[in-house]
Amino acid sequence: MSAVAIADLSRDLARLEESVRARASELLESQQVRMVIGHKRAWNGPLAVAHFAVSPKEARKFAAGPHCTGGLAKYLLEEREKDGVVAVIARGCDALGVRRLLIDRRVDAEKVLVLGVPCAGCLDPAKLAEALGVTPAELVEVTLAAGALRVRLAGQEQAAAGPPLDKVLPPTCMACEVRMPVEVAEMLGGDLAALTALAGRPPAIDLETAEAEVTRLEELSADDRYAYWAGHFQRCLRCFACRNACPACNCRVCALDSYDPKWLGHPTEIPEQFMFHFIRAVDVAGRCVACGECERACPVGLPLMQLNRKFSKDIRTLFGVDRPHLPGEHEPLGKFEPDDPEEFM
Amino acid sequence: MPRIGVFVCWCGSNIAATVDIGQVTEAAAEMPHVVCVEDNKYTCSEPGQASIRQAIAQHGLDRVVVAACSPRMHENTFRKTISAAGLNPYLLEIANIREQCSWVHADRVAATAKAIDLVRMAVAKVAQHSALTSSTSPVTRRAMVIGGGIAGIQAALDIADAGHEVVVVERSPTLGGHMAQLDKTFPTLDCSACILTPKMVEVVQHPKITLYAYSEVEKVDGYVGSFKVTVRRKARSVDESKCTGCGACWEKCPVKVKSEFDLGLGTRKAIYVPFPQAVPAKATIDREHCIYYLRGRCRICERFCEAKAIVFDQQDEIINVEVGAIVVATGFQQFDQAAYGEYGYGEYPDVITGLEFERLVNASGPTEGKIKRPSDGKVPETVVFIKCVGSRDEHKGVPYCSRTCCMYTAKHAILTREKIHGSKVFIFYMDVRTPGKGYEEFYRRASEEDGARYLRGRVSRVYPKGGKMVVLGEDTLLGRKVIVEADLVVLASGMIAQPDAQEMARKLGVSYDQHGFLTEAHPKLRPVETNTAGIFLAGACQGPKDIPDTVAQACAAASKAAALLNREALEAEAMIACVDEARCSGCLWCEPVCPYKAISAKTISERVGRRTLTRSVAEVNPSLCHGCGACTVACRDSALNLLGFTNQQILAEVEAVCP
Amino acid sequence: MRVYSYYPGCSLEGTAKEYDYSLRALAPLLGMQLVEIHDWSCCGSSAAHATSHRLALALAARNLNLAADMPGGARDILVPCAMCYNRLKVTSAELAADSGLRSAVESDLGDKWRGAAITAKALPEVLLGDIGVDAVAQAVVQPLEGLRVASYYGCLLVRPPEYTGFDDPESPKSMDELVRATGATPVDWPHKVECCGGGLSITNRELVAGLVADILGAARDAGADVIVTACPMCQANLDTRQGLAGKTRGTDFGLPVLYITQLLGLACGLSAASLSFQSHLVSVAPLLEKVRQLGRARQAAGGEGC
Amino acid sequence: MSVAKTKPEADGANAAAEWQPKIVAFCCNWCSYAGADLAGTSRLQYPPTVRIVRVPCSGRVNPRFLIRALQRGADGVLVAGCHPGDCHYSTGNYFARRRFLLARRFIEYLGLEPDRLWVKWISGSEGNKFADVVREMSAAVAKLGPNRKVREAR
Amino acid sequence: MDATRITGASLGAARIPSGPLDKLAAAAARVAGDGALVFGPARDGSVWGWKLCEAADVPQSDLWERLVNTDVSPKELFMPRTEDIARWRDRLRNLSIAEPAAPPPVVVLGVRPCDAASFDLLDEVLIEGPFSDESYRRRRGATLLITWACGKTGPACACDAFGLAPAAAAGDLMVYPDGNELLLSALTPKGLEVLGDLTGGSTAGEALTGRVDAVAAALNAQKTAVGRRLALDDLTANAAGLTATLFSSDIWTELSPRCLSCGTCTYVCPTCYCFAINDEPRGGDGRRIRTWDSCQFKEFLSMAGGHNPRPSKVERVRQRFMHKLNYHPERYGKFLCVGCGRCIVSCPVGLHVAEVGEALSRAAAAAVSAAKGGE
Repeated sequence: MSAVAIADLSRDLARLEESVRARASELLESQQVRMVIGHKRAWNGPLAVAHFAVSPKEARKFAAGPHCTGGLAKYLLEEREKDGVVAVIARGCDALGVRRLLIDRRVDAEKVLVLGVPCAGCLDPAKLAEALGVTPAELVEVTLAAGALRVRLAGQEQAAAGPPLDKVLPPTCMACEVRMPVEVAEMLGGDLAALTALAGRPPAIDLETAEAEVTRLEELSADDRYAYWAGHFQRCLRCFACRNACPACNCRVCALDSYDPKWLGHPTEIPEQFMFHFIRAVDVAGRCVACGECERACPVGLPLMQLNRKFSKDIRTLFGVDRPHLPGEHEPLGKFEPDDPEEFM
Repeated sequence: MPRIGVFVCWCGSNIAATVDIGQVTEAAAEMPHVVCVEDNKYTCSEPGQASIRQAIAQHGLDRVVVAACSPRMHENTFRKTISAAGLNPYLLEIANIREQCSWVHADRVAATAKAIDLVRMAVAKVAQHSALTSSTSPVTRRAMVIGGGIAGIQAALDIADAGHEVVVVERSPTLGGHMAQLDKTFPTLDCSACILTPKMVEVVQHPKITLYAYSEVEKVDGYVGSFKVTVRRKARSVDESKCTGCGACWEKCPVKVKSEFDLGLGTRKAIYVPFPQAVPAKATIDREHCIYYLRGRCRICERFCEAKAIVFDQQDEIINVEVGAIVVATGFQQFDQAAYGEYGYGEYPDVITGLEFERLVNASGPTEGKIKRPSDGKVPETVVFIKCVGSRDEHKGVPYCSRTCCMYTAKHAILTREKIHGSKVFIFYMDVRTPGKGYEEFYRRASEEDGARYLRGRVSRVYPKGGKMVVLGEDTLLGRKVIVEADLVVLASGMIAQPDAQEMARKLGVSYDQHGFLTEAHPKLRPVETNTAGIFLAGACQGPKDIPDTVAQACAAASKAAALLNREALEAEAMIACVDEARCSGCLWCEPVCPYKAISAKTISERVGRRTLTRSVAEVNPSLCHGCGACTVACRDSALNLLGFTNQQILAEVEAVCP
Repeated sequence: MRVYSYYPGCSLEGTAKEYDYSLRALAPLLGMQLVEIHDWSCCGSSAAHATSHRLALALAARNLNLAADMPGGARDILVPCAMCYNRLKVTSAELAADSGLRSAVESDLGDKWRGAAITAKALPEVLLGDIGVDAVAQAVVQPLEGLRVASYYGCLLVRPPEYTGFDDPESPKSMDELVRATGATPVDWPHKVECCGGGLSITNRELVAGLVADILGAARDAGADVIVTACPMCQANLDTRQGLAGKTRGTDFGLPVLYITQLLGLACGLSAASLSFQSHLVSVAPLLEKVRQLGRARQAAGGEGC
Repeated sequence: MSVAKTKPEADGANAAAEWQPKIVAFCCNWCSYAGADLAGTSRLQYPPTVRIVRVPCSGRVNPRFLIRALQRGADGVLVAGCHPGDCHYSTGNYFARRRFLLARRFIEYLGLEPDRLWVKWISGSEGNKFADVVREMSAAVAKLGPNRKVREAR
Repeated sequence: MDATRITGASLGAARIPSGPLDKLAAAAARVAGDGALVFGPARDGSVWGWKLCEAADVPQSDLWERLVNTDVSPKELFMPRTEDIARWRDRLRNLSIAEPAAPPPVVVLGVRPCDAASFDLLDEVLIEGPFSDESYRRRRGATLLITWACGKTGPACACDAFGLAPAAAAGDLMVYPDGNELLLSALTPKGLEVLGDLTGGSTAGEALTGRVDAVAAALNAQKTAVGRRLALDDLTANAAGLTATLFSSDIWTELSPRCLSCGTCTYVCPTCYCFAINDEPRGGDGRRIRTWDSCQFKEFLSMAGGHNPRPSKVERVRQRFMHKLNYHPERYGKFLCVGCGRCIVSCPVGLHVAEVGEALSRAAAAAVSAAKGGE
């Protein structure tokens, strides 16, 4: 990416933000939609939070850019019982999340308007903090300006140049294949040359690289692998943030909450923690949209995407379905082939 | 709280010799909810059953565990027993301590321990049982036959003769199918049309049969006993009720079109009947070629139709038919010879298929029965037949044998030798397969009496040279290369599934194999049924078949359908899937895993707060569900459960394995 | 401009230099840019695949890996040689299908297999599928109308069909279409995919002479002025053994055997020198003369000169 | 029955010698359960390690049952169904195959021993095969030793 | 708010060098009682939590210079995520019930003042209130709490907004960083015992307690980043009588939509104490256990029959913050929040006590001025 393109990029992000606000205002003003879901700047810290605008005035708060982390699709689940159309400002992962809800028939297609936005990736505050040698909490403000990120830290008055955005993206964004969202009703910012050029580039890492950690774990001894997962699982608080953030976890009654049958016992000891994470991962297998929300939401840093990726890797190698979450592919567990492999049968 | 009685069987010494019955009864007495434990020498004997009935009354039992032989042996016996004592028959569980314990273990201690575990599992499961009942549904006493070839004709006649109404749907303008195109039939060499056309006429004259020709099945809803079929009656542009089939129209029609019936070797008109004996003998306008439809002028046929039957603006008509059973007899199509580039079919006019040969040799065919080669009309002196073209060839996607080609090639050889004096016939073959009454004799007649030269080997290439077709082949028995300069080359084409067979299968909800042939429910024991109750298979839609086999299968399918239609009502399974609507997310992930199309979406209303909302949930049709339970695993929310094998029951059993 | 990674293979540096030269000369005219794979090595055909399955796979895999690492990104490889094409296709397919084989080959290479995304393409495949017959026809400046051309595919270019798949293995048409694009007439003849005996050209000359004579005879019977091919082995064999073949049949076939690129080059106005006709054993001169005459005749008749 | 007999309390030589694995087998009613019955009627002997849970079809077996069995103290889980193509319900075993292909790889990934899960196609006529599978699986699971990784403490 | 929440009266003081703390840990363990377990901050994966320290791996004092606070609060040392209430065995119709053994004594080395204060809040509810939680009481009674005053505040810290301060005195023994040395100040007799054990009986005199006060005052003068922005005065000053107004405020419908209904805030929070009791039967046997629960879970108040008094996020989010910022203060005179900032850091959607507190405080001010205007 040349320097010129980056200068354009920061300008493009500003324009994108403006067009998001304008389009949202227009839709709300004309009452074509009841609500627009997007991001706005958070009360504190560098990131944005979800924002639910029901009036043109509130639409002025919308933000766009690499600080807009946090999935939006799942919120539609709570709007499903209300009348009227809800618009979502959707990055690629949000659009796939909406698609997941539509395929799972959890949301009416007529009641959703997906407004796609090109995405350059959403920063991972932990990575950024590590790159700067601080803790994530010390990040106060991050913008994408000419050249690279600009970061203001706690206790500083002025923002300073930070690392390039590419270096502080979470792995899901690195491997993202939908920086230009798919299956959207309309694109906002589709005319922004620098941004769309960046979003249109192939993923920074290919599938195999994205799965490098899975491969590494596969190569450990069984006991080391057990120690790895047991070590993580014992930390699990059972807060269910992973489930609640996940667009594929959209059941009316979650198996994890069910008393009858009681799939998951209440003890938080290791055997039940394995059951918890087994059920969660198996139930999203083949349905995961690779947004990484589960991992992002986890307050105790469980590497949950390594469970999801294991399934996507195996589904690819066993059943030849590369990207079950993308349009045009089949859902691998609602079907079979008579000549599926029989490794141990 | 459940009140469970446990009845441990000695089975004489069959169980008692290896399992310590006393220890088992002692242990059972400690199990949760068990209020009564008894043991019997032979629980299945009348005294044994009586003791169960007594105990139910005496202890107020509401659930029963019998620890004895396999449930596959006596589950029904004991269901009747407890039913006689007033319990729902499904409040029973069998602990299999004979086949799966006493008979397979010698160590008394270990076998006793295992028997106790098995009883504990049964007790834990039966505690979760609930009373089950099965539903019944009425039967619409009418059948539909899809396809009007010989299979469909035979099935329709048989069902109608059994006294039931039949609706026949045929997509071409006439009955007859492939059999109508054939000349003679093996091994008797009787004329195909002579034995077929009377049956075609019988169909339209039968008071119980309604024929919808030039019609297609659009959609199939419903289930066994109560199918709702949507049929599209395509517009013929001719009023069937008025057309007399006099032929004035097609005599005057100025447009000549290649005849599909003659496989392009002859012609027909734009208004036509496919062949003279077509049934129904009603004309059809081919709108793709009719000048009026193309250019808006002509209408000559209308002028000459005395019956005033021509209706140019006729529209397709959609009709709905309710039937209780469906016989699928949609037939086959010929293998596409273009897959064999080395034989040059389609490029060289004198390379033809077996079915084309049938038309050439047929007295009512384009050459009036004289074998003339298509390129120049010359009578061929040397004819080469190549067998297994589109059969037994994995590389072309057809690994199977088409079953008819050996015999019809022998027939072609005999006919060639009969009709062309002094002709030479060469037949390249891989094997000669003649499993049928009179078949081997027929083949021998071709090779020995009629002098057809059978050469064992494949042909590698066919190419033209100086007015001849050079056939390069091999005689593997002599280990020699063979070159034949032939006048005509006939490819014995295999049979493949209809191009839209999979679409038809999906409409019907039946399965199909990797070649597109519809699959029978069991290859040996249920050869004409499908996995969808009430849908039966006849003829080549299920796999390649000759006429005798097709007719036999059609009769079988008809008898199955008739047996079904003879019933007033159908009783459904009791152990079927059910939906907990409060839990169901309505995602319908269960739908694709159901082999019986038993699951569909339905809309329910519910009160939420002060509002009434509607949402969609899965619904199981009890008449279609067979109780396999695949849906329960696809259901992440556990909204689907399988009665008799609920999640709770299986979990309880698993829990009980390791106390 | 379509960019391809270019894998010439050893023949195109030796007996089939004219194939290489003519292809490189032709490529820009048809909108192709060829970027030669750096440090390419043997494809694993001939001795390798006859003696060691794994060695043959490893050799091909190495080249596919190199293609995957090309600066500017992984692209389809254009493989003019039918044998090389065959080896690379077979290797891609076998390594994709068998993870055990893949890890064996990886250990032989001491390197990960990265070639999964790379597609090797044969020349007719590229010209028809990517460039398009219309684009080829547009590049023709000197139509070869009146010339009768027998396309000879040989045994490897279109077989086995489960690996190659771009043309009918028994009755291929791709080169015929290219011939038609030049304005020449493709002849229908039976020997398009018959064996030329190339593998035994040195060890069993008599047998080969017979096979070559059959092929040449069939082409001549079909009225061909020239044979075109896309295989270095076929070209070399039909060219060098033509004399011997003629002797066994008591005739002089006099049928020049050109690479398809040479014929296309001729039609696209490339000079005879740049197409290296001088290295052929069967003289191409009469053919070139015929082309000139046809061109003059056409001009005289007021046909399109350019 | 004493609980201690089947419960691996210690690694002591005696306990180890006495310990036998416990295997929960989910057998489809139409093929594998019938196969197990045939093993019985044929009086084939196999180790008393297996406890059969009868299910209508291997497609009924939820992978969650596998973890539950291991939690509650099973040392191995066998899922047995009709051979591919022979399913009584035509397709259930194909779905089971997909599910358990993934499940086995997944438990292996979680660090459990994959050999604690076996999936076998056993027809109603394969009493011998049923007995063989139980023998082989008992030996294989015995070699792994007691399941400790996800077994709950009592 | 109560000034004693910040300045505790020192019963005695001592000075030890910075560096290894094994002697302090050992002394505390001895005072805590036989078999005492010492817990200290430890990194687990990418997260800081609490780990049992053997003598050899007691952290050094510089840890508290680097680490603002643990990501997971130390409350699980007193309220385990899973704890047995009883186990039962049903044999031959004889039911036997076993209650768990008494918990071992515990030393918590180096909790921050906010976390130490959280135990005082919990004690008021769980021990001093009308109902005494037996299990919690036993664990708290067997605990010795060593509190580490904050030399600097973190970006998410908000103790000063909630009436506390970076060196607010709480626990049994306070540790203040003082140059290259550590000042120890005993707040309870147990703390004094530790000092005695550590110094061989010589507790320091007036001079040292004076130094303690000076150092504490200096540390307490620090303002936190959040505290500078967040003034809850309107909430504290006008809280009484505003419950109904705040309950029906619009802020709940404005703030709650983004909530994921996960339990993160409640589970990282040192002052949230909701729990669930469940039976885990195994055949005839079983255990009755207590586990954490969260008022943010949809099912938290779900009743048999399907009724849910707090069916949507508006009610649940309101419940949590009203509890922290209004109901609890009304009853106990203190916020049920110590400003540790964990929810600020951990909430996946940035919905935390600072933002809500500010909004609520504004709502309170508006309500008050509206009432005044009405008069």
